[in-house]
Amino acid sequence: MQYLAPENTADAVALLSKSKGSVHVLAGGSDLLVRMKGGYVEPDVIVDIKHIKQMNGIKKTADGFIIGAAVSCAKLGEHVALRKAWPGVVEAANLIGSDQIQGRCTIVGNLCNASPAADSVPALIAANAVAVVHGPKGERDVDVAKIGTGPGKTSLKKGEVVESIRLPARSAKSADAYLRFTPRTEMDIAVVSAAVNLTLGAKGVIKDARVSLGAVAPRALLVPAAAKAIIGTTLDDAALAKLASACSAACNPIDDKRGTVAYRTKVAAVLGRRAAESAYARAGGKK
Amino acid sequence: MAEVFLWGALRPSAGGAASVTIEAKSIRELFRKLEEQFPRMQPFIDEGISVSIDGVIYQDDWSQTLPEGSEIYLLPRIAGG
Amino acid sequence: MAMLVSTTINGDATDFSCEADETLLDALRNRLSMTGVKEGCGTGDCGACSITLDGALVCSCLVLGAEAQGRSIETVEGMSDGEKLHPLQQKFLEHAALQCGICTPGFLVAAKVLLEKNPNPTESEIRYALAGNLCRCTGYDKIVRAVQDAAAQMRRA
Amino acid sequence: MGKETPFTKREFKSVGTRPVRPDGIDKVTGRARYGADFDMPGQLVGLILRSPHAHASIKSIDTSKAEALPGVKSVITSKDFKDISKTDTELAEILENCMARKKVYYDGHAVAAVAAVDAKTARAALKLINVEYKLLKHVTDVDLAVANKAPVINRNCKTAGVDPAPTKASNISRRSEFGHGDVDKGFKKADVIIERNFRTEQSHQGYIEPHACVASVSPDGNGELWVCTQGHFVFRQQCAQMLGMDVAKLRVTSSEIGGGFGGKTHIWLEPVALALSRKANRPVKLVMTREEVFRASGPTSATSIDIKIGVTNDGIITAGEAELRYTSGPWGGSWAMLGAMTAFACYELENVKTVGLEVLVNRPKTTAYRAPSAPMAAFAVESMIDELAKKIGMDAVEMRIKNAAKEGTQSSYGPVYGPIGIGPTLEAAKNHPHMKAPLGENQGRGMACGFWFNFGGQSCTNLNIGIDGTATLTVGTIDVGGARASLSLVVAEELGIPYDKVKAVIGDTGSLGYNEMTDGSRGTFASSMSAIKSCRIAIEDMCARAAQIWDIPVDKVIWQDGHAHATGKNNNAPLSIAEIAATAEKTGGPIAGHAQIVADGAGVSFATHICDVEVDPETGSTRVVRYTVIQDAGKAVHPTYVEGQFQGGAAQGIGWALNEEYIYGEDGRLQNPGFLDYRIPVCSDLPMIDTQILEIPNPNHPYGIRGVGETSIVPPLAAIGNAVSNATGVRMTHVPMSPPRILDALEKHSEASDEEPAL
Repeated sequence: MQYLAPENTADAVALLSKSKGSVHVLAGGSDLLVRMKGGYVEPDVIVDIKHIKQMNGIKKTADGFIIGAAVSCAKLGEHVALRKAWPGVVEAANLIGSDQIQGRCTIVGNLCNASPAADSVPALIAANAVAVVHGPKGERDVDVAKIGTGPGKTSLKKGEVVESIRLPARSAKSADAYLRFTPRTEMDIAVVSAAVNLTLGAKGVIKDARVSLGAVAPRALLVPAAAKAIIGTTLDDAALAKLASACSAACNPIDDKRGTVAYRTKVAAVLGRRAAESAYARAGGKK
Repeated sequence: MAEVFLWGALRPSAGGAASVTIEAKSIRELFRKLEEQFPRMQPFIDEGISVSIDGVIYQDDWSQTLPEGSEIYLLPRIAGG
Repeated sequence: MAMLVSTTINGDATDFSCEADETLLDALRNRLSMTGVKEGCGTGDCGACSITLDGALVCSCLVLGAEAQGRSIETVEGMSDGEKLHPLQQKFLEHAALQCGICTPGFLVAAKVLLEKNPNPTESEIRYALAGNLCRCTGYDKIVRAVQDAAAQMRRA
Repeated sequence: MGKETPFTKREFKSVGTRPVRPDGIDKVTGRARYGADFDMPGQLVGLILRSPHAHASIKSIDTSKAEALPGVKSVITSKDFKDISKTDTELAEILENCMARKKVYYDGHAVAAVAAVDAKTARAALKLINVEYKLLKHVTDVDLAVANKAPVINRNCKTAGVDPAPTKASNISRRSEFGHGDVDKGFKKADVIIERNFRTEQSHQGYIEPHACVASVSPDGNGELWVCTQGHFVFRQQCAQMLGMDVAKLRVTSSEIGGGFGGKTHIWLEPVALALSRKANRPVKLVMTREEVFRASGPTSATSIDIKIGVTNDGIITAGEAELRYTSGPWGGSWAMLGAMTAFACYELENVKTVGLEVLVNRPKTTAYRAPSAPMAAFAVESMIDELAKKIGMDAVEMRIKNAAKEGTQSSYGPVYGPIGIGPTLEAAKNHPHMKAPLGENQGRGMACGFWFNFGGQSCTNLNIGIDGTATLTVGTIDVGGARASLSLVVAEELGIPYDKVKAVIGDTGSLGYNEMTDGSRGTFASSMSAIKSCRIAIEDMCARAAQIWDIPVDKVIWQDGHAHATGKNNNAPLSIAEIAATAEKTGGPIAGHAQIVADGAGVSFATHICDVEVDPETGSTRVVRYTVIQDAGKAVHPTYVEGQFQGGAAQGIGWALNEEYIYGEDGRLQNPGFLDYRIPVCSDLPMIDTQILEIPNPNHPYGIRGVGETSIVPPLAAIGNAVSNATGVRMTHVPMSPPRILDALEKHSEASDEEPAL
């Protein structure tokens, strides 16, 4: 196996495009090294992106935030402005694994690992985040919802790498929230998860909303019907009930060691409702 | 003479009796006589039988004496974690 | 293909060679005989192999040896200052915060990072900060108390 | 032994204090050497090939390609072990589990092994071994395994304990029955009878250190084994017999042990390492991965328990009856029997009958896990007691106190109890502030009792007095969690010297006679008994040395406060151990005390636990918010480590009660062999665990010591079940009480309440 650590995105793309055999991008390694340990992958080439400058920072711009692909989730948690603007995205990122894992793992890694239960993905989808993808044919922007296509599968092509994630700018009355259900308090994989991102208009009426669910389908879902249920409301009980049933209706889960179809379908409604309440309160809405 | 109580699985080898009366002064003598009188008990003794004398369980020490009038219970050998 | 990696470990310049796909945990244990770094799972789920890498708390089983090039590593072996134990080490002993002791190095490294960031953590903060370190013997009670006591002592110092 | 050194009431100076453990600094600095922390020069890396199938016959194994790979030094299969099934069935089963012979019995069963110059080569070699399997029908569920159409796992298995002996093979390997009185008559006297089925899933000891060993065998039949074990003497004896080696020629050194809880009482890989080493004529290191630990070492039984209890309206239990089915893996054990013995042991019952059925399944071989089999039985019984108390409108603690066994009670497993602690732990629970603390919304409080036997067994210790009067105690029982501290305290007490003048070491198998394993809560109980005897032998010798020094008859010398005193009318100043030791050369040579005993009379142990839980009614998630353990320790030698045992056992029980379980797929393969999905409690899952130590002396130990290690895992399953029931109104009958199971039960309950008024 070869370990390569390029210093800019172009070199990374070149290495990824030209290398033969099983080629893997290494960011935090918290998924890749586990798969290597289990013998599920045997890379011929590993391209470590942590030495690439463009991938290593969090930038606040007029359009929002640009988060480099190699930035650890711990660093997201330490970024005060990001935490203030996108509390849901940050709390999702900070739920991945332990403090030890946090020191390594990245949201781009979480996205590209394409697990249906990935914590940060529903939050990023609800946030309307965009992945900046570099490849042999240049740069393109991709909705995060379109990166994962199924368990372990992405839409990225040979030679492509995500350089950063762009989060939009926030109005004062916007907030997001992410909740997951796990049997343990920490160190666990989401059995089901929900992210809600919303913006309030006058009198606490929800002007805009996005709702996303994790671990209830082959990939994280955007649930427009759930968003529709609360837009134009002040998150009254009827709206919450509608959102909850829209969440359950959107579920297409499997029975596995972590949960059952029935359980996931039921709890998706509960988490959708609770996440909406949390985001609403964060945005300044009063009930 | 001592009345020796048997746990359930041992009873068939003594013809179904819940207890047997044996003249024995020690655990060793008890086992020897049990084997003589009830040959079908031998596999159990080989596998390991604990002897409770007045509520104190002896797993290994066959030299223990059986005081006159004491309560004697045979139990399967116990394992632990 | 073996690689030569130059690092600083517990303050000492240290070179080691390792395979490209070898974890830092394996390199520390097998190449440098630093067996204070324990392997409980090899998949980042138990924290027994916790170290710091340029100050960040990580599981060394989820780091490639090659990634340590030019970086600074700290392990339990570097915690005491000569004869003087780190307050956490001392309090773990006094509170009997270890039974079998296999998880102890990882707990000590993680707790040290916690107290550097947060010198006065609540019980709940300690519990969440140490959630990546599994202990099967103690039920965590005495570990949490030892960390609280060490934190108090370090605040006084 | 008890009769030689009977219990005497005394004031203790060292015993009961809380010094720092002697092996502590090594463990907080990373210096302590565990199983995988040891290397031998020229050692090879061993790896094991394991079956991906739950049940299959092995048609052929072709190892030729692996053998031909450069760097591979030995490859073994079952052919490299003699078939000992005709001479020693039990040992043959242990060996067959280490290396499958004709069939694989579970996902993870070892079929071949390699030793190579490095891990990479060994991994490559495993891939070159070609095993041809013929798949067989499998069964992993305990109740399906005893059903009519279940595939028979082992054609040689005929149910033992049934008269007349059956002729047909079955998956029930043993039937064990206990009890007294007449349960039918007893039930007739009952005002309320409840009958239920309880199930518990298979859990694992979950020690953080995987199994590891380094073996070195020479062509002349000498060998060395460095191994992480709860019992190196047992391992030596069994490994030597399996390999056809002389026991004396195999020297086993125990490493520090990173947790065992019963899982390291059993041999899983050591014979493989020895055989690889013998074939290669080089040392071989074999370390399990975490996945291998889960797939192929020591889980506990999954169970299904049918239970029926009757009570009068004033709370007297008139009869208790249970059939307890315990899985045992592919071979029989004695796990169901222990469940049947312990189930009702807390109570005084006129009529009781328990039947234990050992059930073979295509799962890894079951081994002991801390008070093996007792927690599942207690889950059923203690849940039922709470439910019955509720039904007759009696307080659950009061009802237990009313029925608690006491000195003179005939136990449910037969013998009459001596002085025991169940009553006092219940009284302590009743008066504990925890019992009166207010509860919040969605919270409930539960309590439960637990029993465990404890045992002692063969023990051997050497005490050597140094020239400066310090003492070295060599013991043959492994220190799994502070035994060197407690034994040093005992020696300090007995010799009358300070704790820090005692060094306790674990001897290798060449240095001492046979010792049983550290199991059955026997470590401190048995080793201390032997250590006390060693001390007393040395003291007798030191009195004789003093007599020589003073030139007076030995019967004029007495021992007091760590000194020899001359009695009568002479002016000899007392001699300290150091003074006597300083002239040992001139009075007969080194001063030592060697003792070998069978430590019987361990004294049974009881505990009562109280816990508060909070259940999220929308997700079924349960959090333990407060927990209290009350247990009888006989005499707590090092109270901090006794508390640690109480807390650790409770935490394991909490994990089992709520989240830990082996999950099998339809294909019979284990789906969660890792710490991510086999969810042992993490630090943030638990509250502080309060403890209260009771000291009801064990009359069979000179200091009154009882075992303390195991009992604490017995009550939690039921205590949590009862707390969940009190929080939600739903009776949980299936452990773990995972969120989906609780949510499901809550929904069924609310559907039922919609139809008819609740009870």
